[in-house]
Amino acid sequence: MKLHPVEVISRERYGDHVRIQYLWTGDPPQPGQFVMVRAAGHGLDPFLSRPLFAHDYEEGDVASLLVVVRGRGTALLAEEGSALLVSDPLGRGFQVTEDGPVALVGGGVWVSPLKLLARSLRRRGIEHDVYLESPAAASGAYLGFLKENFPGATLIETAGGTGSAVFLDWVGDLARYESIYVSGTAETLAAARSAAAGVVPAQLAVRERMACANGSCYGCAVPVWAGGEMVYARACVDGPVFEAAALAW
Amino acid sequence: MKLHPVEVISRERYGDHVRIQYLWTGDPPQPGQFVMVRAAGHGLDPFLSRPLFAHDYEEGDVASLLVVVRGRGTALLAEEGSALLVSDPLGRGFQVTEDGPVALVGGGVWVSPLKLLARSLRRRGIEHDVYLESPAAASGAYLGFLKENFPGATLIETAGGTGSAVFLDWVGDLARYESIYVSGTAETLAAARSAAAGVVPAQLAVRERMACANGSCYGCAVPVWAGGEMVYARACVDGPVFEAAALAW
Amino acid sequence: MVTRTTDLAVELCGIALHTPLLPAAGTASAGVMSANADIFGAVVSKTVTLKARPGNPPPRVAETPSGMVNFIGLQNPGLEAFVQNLGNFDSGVPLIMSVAGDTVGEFVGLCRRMAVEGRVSAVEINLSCPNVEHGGLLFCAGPESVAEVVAACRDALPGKPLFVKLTNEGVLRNSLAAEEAGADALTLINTVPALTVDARERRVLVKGGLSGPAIKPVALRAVYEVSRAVEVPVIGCGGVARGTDVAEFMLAGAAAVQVGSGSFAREPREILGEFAVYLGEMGLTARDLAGALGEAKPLSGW
Amino acid sequence: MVTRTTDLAVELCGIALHTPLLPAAGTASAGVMSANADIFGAVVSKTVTLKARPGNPPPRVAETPSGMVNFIGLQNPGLEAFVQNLGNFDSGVPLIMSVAGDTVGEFVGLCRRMAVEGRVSAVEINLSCPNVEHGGLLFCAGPESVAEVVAACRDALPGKPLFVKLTNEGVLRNSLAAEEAGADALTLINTVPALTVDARERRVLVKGGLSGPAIKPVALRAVYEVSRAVEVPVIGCGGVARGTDVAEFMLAGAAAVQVGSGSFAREPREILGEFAVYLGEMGLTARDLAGALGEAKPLSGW
Ligand SMILES: Cc1cc2nc3c(=O)[nH]c(=O)nc-3n(C[C@H](O)[C@H](O)[C@H](O)COP(=O)(O)OP(=O)(O)OC[C@H]3O[C@@H](n4cnc5c(N)ncnc54)[C@H](O)[C@@H]3O)c2cc1C
Ligand SMILES: Cc1cc2nc3c(=O)[nH]c(=O)nc-3n(C[C@H](O)[C@H](O)[C@H](O)COP(=O)(O)OP(=O)(O)OC[C@H]3O[C@@H](n4cnc5c(N)ncnc54)[C@H](O)[C@@H]3O)c2cc1C
Ligand SMILES: Cc1cc2nc3c(=O)[nH]c(=O)nc-3n(C[C@H](O)[C@H](O)[C@H](O)COP(=O)(O)O)c2cc1C
Ligand SMILES: Cc1cc2nc3c(=O)[nH]c(=O)nc-3n(C[C@H](O)[C@H](O)[C@H](O)COP(=O)(O)O)c2cc1C
Ligand code: FES
Ligand code: FES
Repeated sequence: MKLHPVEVISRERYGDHVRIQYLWTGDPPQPGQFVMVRAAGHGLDPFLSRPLFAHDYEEGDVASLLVVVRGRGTALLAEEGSALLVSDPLGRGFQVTEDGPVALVGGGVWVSPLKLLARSLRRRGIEHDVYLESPAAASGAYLGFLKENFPGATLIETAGGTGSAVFLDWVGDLARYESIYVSGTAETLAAARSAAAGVVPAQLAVRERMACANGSCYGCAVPVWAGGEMVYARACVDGPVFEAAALAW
Repeated sequence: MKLHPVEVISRERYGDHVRIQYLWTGDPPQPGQFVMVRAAGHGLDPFLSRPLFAHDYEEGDVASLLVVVRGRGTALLAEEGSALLVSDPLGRGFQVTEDGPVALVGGGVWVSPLKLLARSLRRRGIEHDVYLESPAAASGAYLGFLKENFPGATLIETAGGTGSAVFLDWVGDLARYESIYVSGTAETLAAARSAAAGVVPAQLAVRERMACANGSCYGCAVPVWAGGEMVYARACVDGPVFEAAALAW
Repeated sequence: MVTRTTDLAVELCGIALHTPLLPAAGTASAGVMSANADIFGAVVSKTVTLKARPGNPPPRVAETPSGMVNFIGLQNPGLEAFVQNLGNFDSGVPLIMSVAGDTVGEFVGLCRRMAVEGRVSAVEINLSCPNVEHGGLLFCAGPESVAEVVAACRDALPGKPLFVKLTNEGVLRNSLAAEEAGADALTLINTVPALTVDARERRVLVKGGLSGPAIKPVALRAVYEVSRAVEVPVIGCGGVARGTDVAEFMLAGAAAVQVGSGSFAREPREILGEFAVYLGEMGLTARDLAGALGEAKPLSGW
Repeated sequence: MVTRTTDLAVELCGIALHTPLLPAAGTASAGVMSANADIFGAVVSKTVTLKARPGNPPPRVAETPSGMVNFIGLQNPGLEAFVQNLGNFDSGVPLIMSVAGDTVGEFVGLCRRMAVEGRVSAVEINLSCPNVEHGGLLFCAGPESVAEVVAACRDALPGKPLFVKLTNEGVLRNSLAAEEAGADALTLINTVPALTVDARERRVLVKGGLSGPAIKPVALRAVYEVSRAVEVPVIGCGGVARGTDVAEFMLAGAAAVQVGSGSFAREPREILGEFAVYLGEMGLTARDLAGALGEAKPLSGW
């Protein structure tokens, strides 16, 4: 996998979340695509690069990522002053219809790709509502971040740290939307998928552990329906965004 | 092995050599002792710490190391801004007689421990001559370093990058010394050992690859004579300085 | 582009390779291999089986210290679907087909098909898979089953070299058995059985095969021991991630070298570039490395 | 000092261990073990042989990606010299003696001697050494030779637990054979045969055994498979370098855990401290980890 050394412009902390901005003059990322990232100067430890959604991409060639530190890999990426190596944008992102209104539903660090998606919808004049999970335990800094970055979004308080089906109730009748775009916790993905079934086309940004990120290794398997049969698609090239109806969960 | 985070005061480059100075308030290193060092923030890659001779130790708790970059381990240590973890001084160094004159013979990065040895001899008023190899290919910066750090030393030009027996010829009749202390290339160690045999007591600072550096692993084997039999001593606790006559080379 | 001032060419069972670097089976897609045909001496397909295989349920990969564990389960579309897309491999360098079966008969069927496929220069049989006729023991579980499948494949593949890919367990006696049964080259080694555990989640992460730099010393040992015991060429595989790794394998006795997981962390192009720089600095060609390995010596010169 | 608010105590063959962490044989000197008696549940001696062994010529160690290769050659002063200095091990925690021989008879002699040595709580037989009566094949080369030596040792060591230390090659069948022959516990795993090469010097660096984090997934797999197949406790060993590694081994099925090369890179004290913090955060005791391993699950929640 070809990685490019990039110039990191800023690292801003919002509670547990870190927004990393870097200069990017390569192919512009599409909403729902991801990049492979590693910290420079650490040789091959950790061994694998880390997948992160393209969070935003602005005029002036500023790309951003939104990261939650989980283990050593993300800790090194978030570390102040650490130089980054970043791939081209990868994978198949959200396939956006020309018709609105649509809903964007997200939670946790997985709201990340919805920012770029909202920007793209705005640019194309497609009406959209944004619903974001606001966990009771979330820091004020993170909530501030959500409000600033998703102006007009409905923040829905959920108990516990992770998403819940209750969250979807708040979104209300999904039939009023042409499409919904979901990137949230495992619970939210599952709940959105069942709520949307037969009601509205839904696209889900899913995650699976990756190694090559270029379709070579078949490591990032996601079960999907193909001609009535369950087969494993690859999150890195066939996704990470999948039609909810296609997922064989 | 217990390692202490230390404050690095300076890294100065002299050609291929780097002098690293750090604050040290623990046990003062004895001439010929070494420390285990690793770069902080790199987890367990490289896996093992690197042994380096105590180069100098001054009033004001400033310890120094002299390093030649060979591979990744030394490159990380020499890297500007890299934080270091350093062990206590380890091993058995030079055993200094009370009588002079003595000779210090060295070459390459292995001159390192001779600086602290010369300081100690000076402090104790023991007369000593210093002979250092000055390879034809050495940079001016390194030669300047040698002249500044070993004032009054005789620099002996040798062809090729490494020591040679010719070097020892220049030192002349070893019988005029009470003792000689050698830390140089493999060739210099071997040549000094044979030149000194039966003429003058010689102590050699030897190297062997190390893992534990505390006598546990028996990795750093050095063949020595013990009661007429060849046995393997451990460079890390029985050395790194050995009587030349004891070495079973 | 790797500079061609350094001579990288080697020969493997009569196949001219413009570099000694190959992709390891199952670690490079046809697209990735085509894009790298200028740096790979040959390309190696993912392991293909007679019938399509769905592969294992996720998670299939997990990181480990200097390596990774995979549990892919030979996901592939099956022989016929694969052969229909052989055009994907028209990249200008030889194609080595990796195949595997559940029975000796399946291996034979695959080899027969490859024998008549003009695009295929050699076949690599992957013996790290269960032999359903023998209670699910791996084909490479012992020298007898290795000999049986190799001899049958050798017959079924007239006129083309047969490479036999083995795991580390029992590698020396299995290699001898494979050579005796007609193998033209040995590919060493496949992944090492391993397990990863997530302590916080208190779960198995992945139970599968370990690859990457972590296993390089194990693979080097296998190549070293086997290349000294057999006449046929050995293809080194396991942990290659830097140019000097390629040199280490060739010094240890490999005629060519495969890169697998290392290409996930780095670009094979960079690895081959480093290897060329190494050769340039040493004033050597790739061929010079064969048998140029000296004995260990202590550091302080005795 | 590790905080004692967390319950770290475990039990191994009737021996109470105040922590589950032990040093791996041959990786901690008596001095280092005494200085760490407050954090080691028991101490394990370097492998002792009947007669003194000089060890192998240097170089004996080389670094590898996330690991190291050693070629020490069991350098030790021999049984009698060792026994005279048993006082070095009076550190207040049980002493497990590691022994090895060239013949079954030597193993038996060593066990007999240990049976009467009050300071010794258990014996760990190191079967990764050549059996000179069988053409130099390792004792752990196959289940028959494992069974033979284990049964003989079991007889020779009345009243004390016998731990059997095995390598990864053939670990499952060898473990079953050892248990059948009377082993009270299994220590898994010893180093993995490996080779390091210095490409610039074009030399072998060290041909020996691989240890360190690189082999952790291999050791975890061995512990996992074997602990599910035997009744006796398994002692995990291989690549421990962090507190969560101890937890991973215990989750995989280990009753106690040894740290070897990891203690060269870090302090065992730090490792046990991290393990205690982990347990505290998880609200668990060391004993709770046994059998608490769940199955793998995909990331996106299906
Ligand atoms: C397509 C894709 C897009 C992603 N986008 C983002 C993003 O925009 N922002 C972000 O913060 N993270 C994102 N992730 C997750 C991110 O890649 C992981 O958090 C990261 O790899 C963990 O690395 P680590 O070394 O910090 O943690 P590790 O030490 O590897 O693991 C620490 C913990 O995190 C869990 N974990 C490991 N990998 C993942 C993973 N892929 N997803 C979820 N949990 C994981 C482990 O189970 C473990 O419990 C994305 C993952 C994928 C596959
Ligand atoms: C007691 C002792 C004291 C030492 N003092 C110093 C010192 O004061 N200054 C200094 O610069 N170096 C010193 N060394 C050597 C230093 O430890 C090595 O250069 C270093 O470990 C190499 O690490 P690396 O990762 O840079 O190289 P690696 O990538 O490990 O190896 C690169 C090259 O260096 C060679 N090499 C590896 N280890 C050593 C070694 N121990 N000695 C010599 N060559 C080696 C290898 O064979 C290889 O060709 C000392 C070694 C010992 C044992
Ligand atoms: C994701 C992945 C998939 C693999 N698939 C195959 C395969 O289909 N056939 C095969 O013979 N080996 C397969 N292997 C093993 C590799 O070809 C190689 O033998 C092993 O990974 C060691 O090399 P490495 O350390 O360079 O990865 C696979 C390895 C990985 C990591
Ligand atoms: C330097 C060194 C010396 C060793 N000596 C012995 C020994 O004497 N007896 C033994 O059974 N194992 C010995 N081993 C193997 C270790 O006890 C352990 O099984 C192996 O190193 C794996 O554990 P680790 O990865 O924690 O080091 C030695 C290992 C090393 C690194
Ligand atoms: S990560 Fe390799 S196929 Fe997707
Ligand atoms: S380095 Fe371990 S005994 Fe010297």
